[in-house]
Amino acid sequence: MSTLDAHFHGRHGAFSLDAAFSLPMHGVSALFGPSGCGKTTILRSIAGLNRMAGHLRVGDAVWQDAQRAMPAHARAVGYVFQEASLFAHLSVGANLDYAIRRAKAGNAGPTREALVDSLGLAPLLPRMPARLSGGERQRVAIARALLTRPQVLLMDEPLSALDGPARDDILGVLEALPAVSPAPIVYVSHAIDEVARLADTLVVLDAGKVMASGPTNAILTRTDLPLAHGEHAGAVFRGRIAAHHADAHLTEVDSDGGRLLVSAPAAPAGRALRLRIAARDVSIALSRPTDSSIVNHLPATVVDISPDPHPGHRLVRLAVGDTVLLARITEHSRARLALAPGLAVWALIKGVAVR
Amino acid sequence: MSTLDAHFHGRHGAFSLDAAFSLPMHGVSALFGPSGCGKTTILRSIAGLNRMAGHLRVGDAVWQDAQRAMPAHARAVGYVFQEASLFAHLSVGANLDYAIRRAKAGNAGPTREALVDSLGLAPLLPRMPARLSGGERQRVAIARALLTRPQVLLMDEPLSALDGPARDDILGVLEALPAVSPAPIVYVSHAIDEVARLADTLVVLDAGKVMASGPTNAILTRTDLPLAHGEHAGAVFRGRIAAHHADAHLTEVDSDGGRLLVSAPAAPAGRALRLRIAARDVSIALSRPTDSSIVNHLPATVVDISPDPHPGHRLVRLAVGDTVLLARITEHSRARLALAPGLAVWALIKGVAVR
Amino acid sequence: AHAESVTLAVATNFIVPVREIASAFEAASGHRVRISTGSTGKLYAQIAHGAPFDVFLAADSERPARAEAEGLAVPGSRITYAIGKLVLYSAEPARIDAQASVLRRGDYTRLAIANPDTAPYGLAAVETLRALGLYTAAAPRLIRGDNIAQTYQFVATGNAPLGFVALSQVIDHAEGSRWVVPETLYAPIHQDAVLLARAARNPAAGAFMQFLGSDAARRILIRYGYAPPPSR
Amino acid sequence: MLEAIALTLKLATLSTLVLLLVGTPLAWWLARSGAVWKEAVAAVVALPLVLPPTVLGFYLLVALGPNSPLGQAATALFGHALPFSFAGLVIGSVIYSLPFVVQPVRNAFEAIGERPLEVAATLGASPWDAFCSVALPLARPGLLTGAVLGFAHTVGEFGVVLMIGGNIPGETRVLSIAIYDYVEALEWDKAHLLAAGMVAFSFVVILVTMLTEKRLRERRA
Amino acid sequence: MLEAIALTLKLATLSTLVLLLVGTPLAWWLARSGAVWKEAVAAVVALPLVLPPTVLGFYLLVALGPNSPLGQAATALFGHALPFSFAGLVIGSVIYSLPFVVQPVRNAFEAIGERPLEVAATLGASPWDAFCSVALPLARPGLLTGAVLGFAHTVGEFGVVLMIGGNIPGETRVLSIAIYDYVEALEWDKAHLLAAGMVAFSFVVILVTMLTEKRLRERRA
Ligand SMILES: Nc1ncnc2c1ncn2[C@@H]1O[C@H](COP(=O)(O)OP(=O)(O)OP(=O)(O)O)[C@@H](O)[C@H]1O
Ligand SMILES: Nc1ncnc2c1ncn2[C@@H]1O[C@H](COP(=O)(O)OP(=O)(O)OP(=O)(O)O)[C@@H](O)[C@H]1O
Ligand SMILES: [Mg+2]
Ligand SMILES: [Mg+2]
Repeated sequence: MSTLDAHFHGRHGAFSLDAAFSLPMHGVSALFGPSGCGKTTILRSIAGLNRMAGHLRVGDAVWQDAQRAMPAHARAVGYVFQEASLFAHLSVGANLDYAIRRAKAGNAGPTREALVDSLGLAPLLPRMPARLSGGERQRVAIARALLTRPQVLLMDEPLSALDGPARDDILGVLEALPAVSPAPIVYVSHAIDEVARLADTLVVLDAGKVMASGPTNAILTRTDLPLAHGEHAGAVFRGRIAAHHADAHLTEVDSDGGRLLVSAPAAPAGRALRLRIAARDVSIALSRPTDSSIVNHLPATVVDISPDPHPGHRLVRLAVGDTVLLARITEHSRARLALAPGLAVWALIKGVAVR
Repeated sequence: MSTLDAHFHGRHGAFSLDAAFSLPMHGVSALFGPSGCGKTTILRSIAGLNRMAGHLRVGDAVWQDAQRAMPAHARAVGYVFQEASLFAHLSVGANLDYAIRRAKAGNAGPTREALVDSLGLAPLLPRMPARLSGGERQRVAIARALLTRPQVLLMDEPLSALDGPARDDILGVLEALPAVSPAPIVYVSHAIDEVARLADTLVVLDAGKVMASGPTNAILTRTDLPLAHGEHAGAVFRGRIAAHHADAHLTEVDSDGGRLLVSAPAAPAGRALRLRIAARDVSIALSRPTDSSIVNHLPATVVDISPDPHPGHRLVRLAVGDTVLLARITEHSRARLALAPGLAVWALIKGVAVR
Repeated sequence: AHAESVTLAVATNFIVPVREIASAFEAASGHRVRISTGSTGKLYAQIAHGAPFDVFLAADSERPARAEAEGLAVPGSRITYAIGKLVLYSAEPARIDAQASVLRRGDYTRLAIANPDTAPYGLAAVETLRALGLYTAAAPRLIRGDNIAQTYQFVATGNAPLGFVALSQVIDHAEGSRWVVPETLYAPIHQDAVLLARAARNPAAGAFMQFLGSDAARRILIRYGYAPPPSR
Repeated sequence: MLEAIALTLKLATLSTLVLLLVGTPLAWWLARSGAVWKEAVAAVVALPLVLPPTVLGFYLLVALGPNSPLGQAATALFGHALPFSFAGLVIGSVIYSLPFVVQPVRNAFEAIGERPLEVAATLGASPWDAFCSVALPLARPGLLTGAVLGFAHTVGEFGVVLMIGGNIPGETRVLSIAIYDYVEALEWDKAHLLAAGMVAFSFVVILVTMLTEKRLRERRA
Repeated sequence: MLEAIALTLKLATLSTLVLLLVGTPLAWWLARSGAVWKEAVAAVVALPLVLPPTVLGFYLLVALGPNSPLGQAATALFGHALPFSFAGLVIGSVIYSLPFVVQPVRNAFEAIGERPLEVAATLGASPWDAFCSVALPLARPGLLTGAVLGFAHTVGEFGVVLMIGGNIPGETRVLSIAIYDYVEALEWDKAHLLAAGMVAFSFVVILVTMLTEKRLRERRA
């Protein structure tokens, strides 16, 4: 079976966990939830670093059940911790070799050379970890985790200790990971923008319980969940390159929602892309504008309109082809345009993020 | 004299610093620049924590000149460090009392009660620092720094160790600080959104040198500086409440650029506000749209058009009344609309952030 | 006789003469001698717990007797191998006259003796003071060395102006002043030796016990300030 | 015997105090100075360890005796030389136990790092104020380890004390010497009794100290 | 005299090795166990400190002597009881110096924290592998401090060795006893020479160790 099935339950002081979920054995699955909801506890339980009761099956192998639990070092996981976790007494190269010597034979995975190359580690190899920047450290930690040839790669907020450029750097590395390694990734985060960029599957947690789980866009656009109400709320869906216009640096992308013009690096037609459209970047017009700098105009239908935590705002779900977009507008505008479910409108999209 | 004048020069290993600047003795002044440009070094020099050569005058008092340098403990600074700096052996209350007992007599400043109240510290007072969240820790550190009754409050990236909600929480606290304490704030950051929200004056640093300094918006919209080219580029300017419409939760604001409709909490007319308009939230239209959900449309004139790091994008400076806005649009749109300096257009503003 | 080896357990204060006696014995008999030293009490404790010693040369007569009584030694093998002489000594040249009047005058800050509970010279010093009727006066000023060697160190370093030490320790000292305590003032300091049980059949050990009473050994003893034992 | 017990407690307590008073600034200097020769000083502090205590006592006897410059200075000051006095015992014990105090306290000071002291300075604390109000409380586990090792070592200390103290009942005859004397005099029963009492007492003192420290540390975490 | 020097080096080296072999697992257990009574064990380890060395030696003599159960077991095993043999010396030195090794090593292990060991486990290292490949190298400063203190203490150690070893030339007569004997035999010149040599040698050993450690630490930072 190609799923990871887990059910953990138990207590940690005042905190009680009871979470069951099933994740595909490929791509990125994110555990999302507010601070203290139990994300780290679950990840540590998967890795065998704490003794939560429950059971855990990874593909065909049972790692934990009522009778027995594999010890941590016998589980074929790679674990990227939130903060620095390189061995201070070993150089970068020796940190990598440490993992290689203990790699699970038989599993597939990238070679040392390939990783050094793709993560740009060559100049770092002789250095000691104390002399690396935060971003460099996380890149090494990711390479090291992959070199154990894990069956599952666990990442606990690998970006939260990083800022600005280092964060962008690692996000790019993470986006490319599925191409580098066959191991599925279980990614823990409480930042919705990271989740939107990376995850194919989403498990939403709160206070130790699973609130919802499923494909990313289905979860992101459910207005009964908190994810649709944050600053970074938006929709995520797949597209395919139709054509690239090198002169304008623009790419035409076909998606379930129609054709979009996006800024993306040159790539051959047919290549799959992930598109993200933030609720704040979507405006609504009753007629198609002709002389505006806004490039993308899609015909859409209003699905429903929900309140937003900000009292003057509304969250509008728009059906665009087979896909649902979110738009955040003011109640003032909603009233002026007399928006209501079923109305045919134009979605004006100021920005599309592409992976 | 009501300025802080500094000139520091010297070496730190391979790094060489030679920075002179003058800051007003009120409001928030930000030192902005990339990692390693010397921001922390300058802040530590102001506090007397390292021995950089140079001179430093704070208001009427000379803190350092060629002859002598006041020791750190004699300088009336409050210092909020980047990461945890609470005394681990003292409770929150005792941390505050530590500062009070050593406060510089004679300087004005908020009382313990006032700070406990405004920063919501009451439930934390008996706790030990190890039991606080990151955000709680920084709030206590800020209160403690203010209780020394400093003449200058120095803050070294007080948000960089925080994430999501904790970061928003502290940003709110920082925005309110000038109302709480008369001490000018020297704020170090490499995050342009923080700087835009907080700073009245900006000093841009690079590789140990001052690249530019002046009022925030003047610096933010200079396309010859790197600040206009980041994801968070935008304009910052002052406005004054004209009217508040409680039913629509909207506020009418008069600014140098004209009248804007913004979401802001109820406040009396005449109250001053800081408005931030991100370059990515500004679209350009040749005619005024009538049926769009975009609320704010301002008549504007194209000042100039510069390239953007992203090859398909352009950065357009728009004169709106007496103020300059930035708009980031695609070259595709620029060409389609035939934008050129001097053209009269409409600036469509999707979002206005308010402090 | 072919060469055997004998291990001596010797009270520390006797270490210098015993080395000379041992070489004389080795030269005369062809046997080999190994010397271990320690305080008499320590050596007794070690012997009681299986120490590999053949002959026990104690600084007193009590502990060899006890070793004999407790079956640690060959019965009847105990002999007195030397008699110690007590001397009042000062590192300062004219401090002590022939009458030891400094004692009677009480003209000193401290008087060093060996610990009377553990060292025979200490006991002899106390006996002497009592015999002179000076003990009560001296008691508050007494300082006690762990053994007679430490007592001598107190005096030699000037930390104690006076001290009761062994004649053997100062016999070749030209400087300083001394009063050899008349043997009538204290019970004789018999230093006894026994043949230990494990050495009952060690010919070298027996030979060494014999040699202790020889003229050669007696000459050495006298040279080092001991009285030789009464001839058997 | 009660005399010896009282004296031992007095000596161990006083020596521990002096050890902390002398060892703490020394450890502070070793932890924070940039001087190149400080490791040499650190090595010198450790040296009393390598000499047999009786031999160390002998050299102290020579160094502090009335004929030495130090001894003459002491005589001028106190009216008598230091050996065979309680003060001399304290000095001997302190020199002998110093490494056990300096080492853990230095480690503890080094573990504090720069930051808390910089914070204290920005809060207006002078270096001395910061040392007392920040460095000392933060280094408490190390100070406690040092105090326990120093105390225990002084209680068990014997060679130096015997040599420099002269075994004067009520003044310099401490418990360890008393036990030693009983062993020497073959009064083993008494030695057993005293040794057992001493071990039990020390066990309780050490255990209580360690548990208290643990409790305090947990409060802080 | 050369015999005594060689014996001392052999004893100190071997004892330091045994101290590390015994003290390191013990320190590891003390640092990481959750057992409530571990502080009691820690206090027991510290206890040899409070007994005068000679007295400690006396009890070791009793405990290991041919009449004790332990001694009889040893006799059955090795053909002779342990006292008065080199092996006995090593045992005595180890027990006496154990606290000086266990304390700093325990502190060093505690300073490592959970994280590096968890990281090692996720990289596939078994607990034993992680102990060797992560915990030991990270605790190196503590191990070195422990080794230096243990070495120095064994070199200077004397009371225990004298009691349990019996001062047998070439077998149990180490340098410290030789110096002691010279002092006792009033051959002070020889004592001065030996003591000076020993102090100088130890100074060099300690200094070199400390400087090496410092260099290594700086490389890591
Ligand atoms: N060892 C522990 N003992 C007691 N409580 C614990 C322990 N570890 C975690 N907890 C509690 O368990 C809850 C879940 O913690 P966990 O670290 O899994 O949260 P999280 O979702 O990872 O949060 P964050 O986003 O802040 O990392 C929290 O309330 C925390 O206080
Ligand atoms: N103690 C030091 N020794 C040597 N170089 C130093 C030292 N402290 C800082 N530097 C160097 O000085 C430069 C400026 O450091 P500084 O900490 O002031 O930068 P910054 O602008 O605060 O950077 P960041 O945003 O990363 O905090 C850096 O290149 C750094 O490597
Ligand atoms: Mg977590
Ligand atoms: Mg900095």
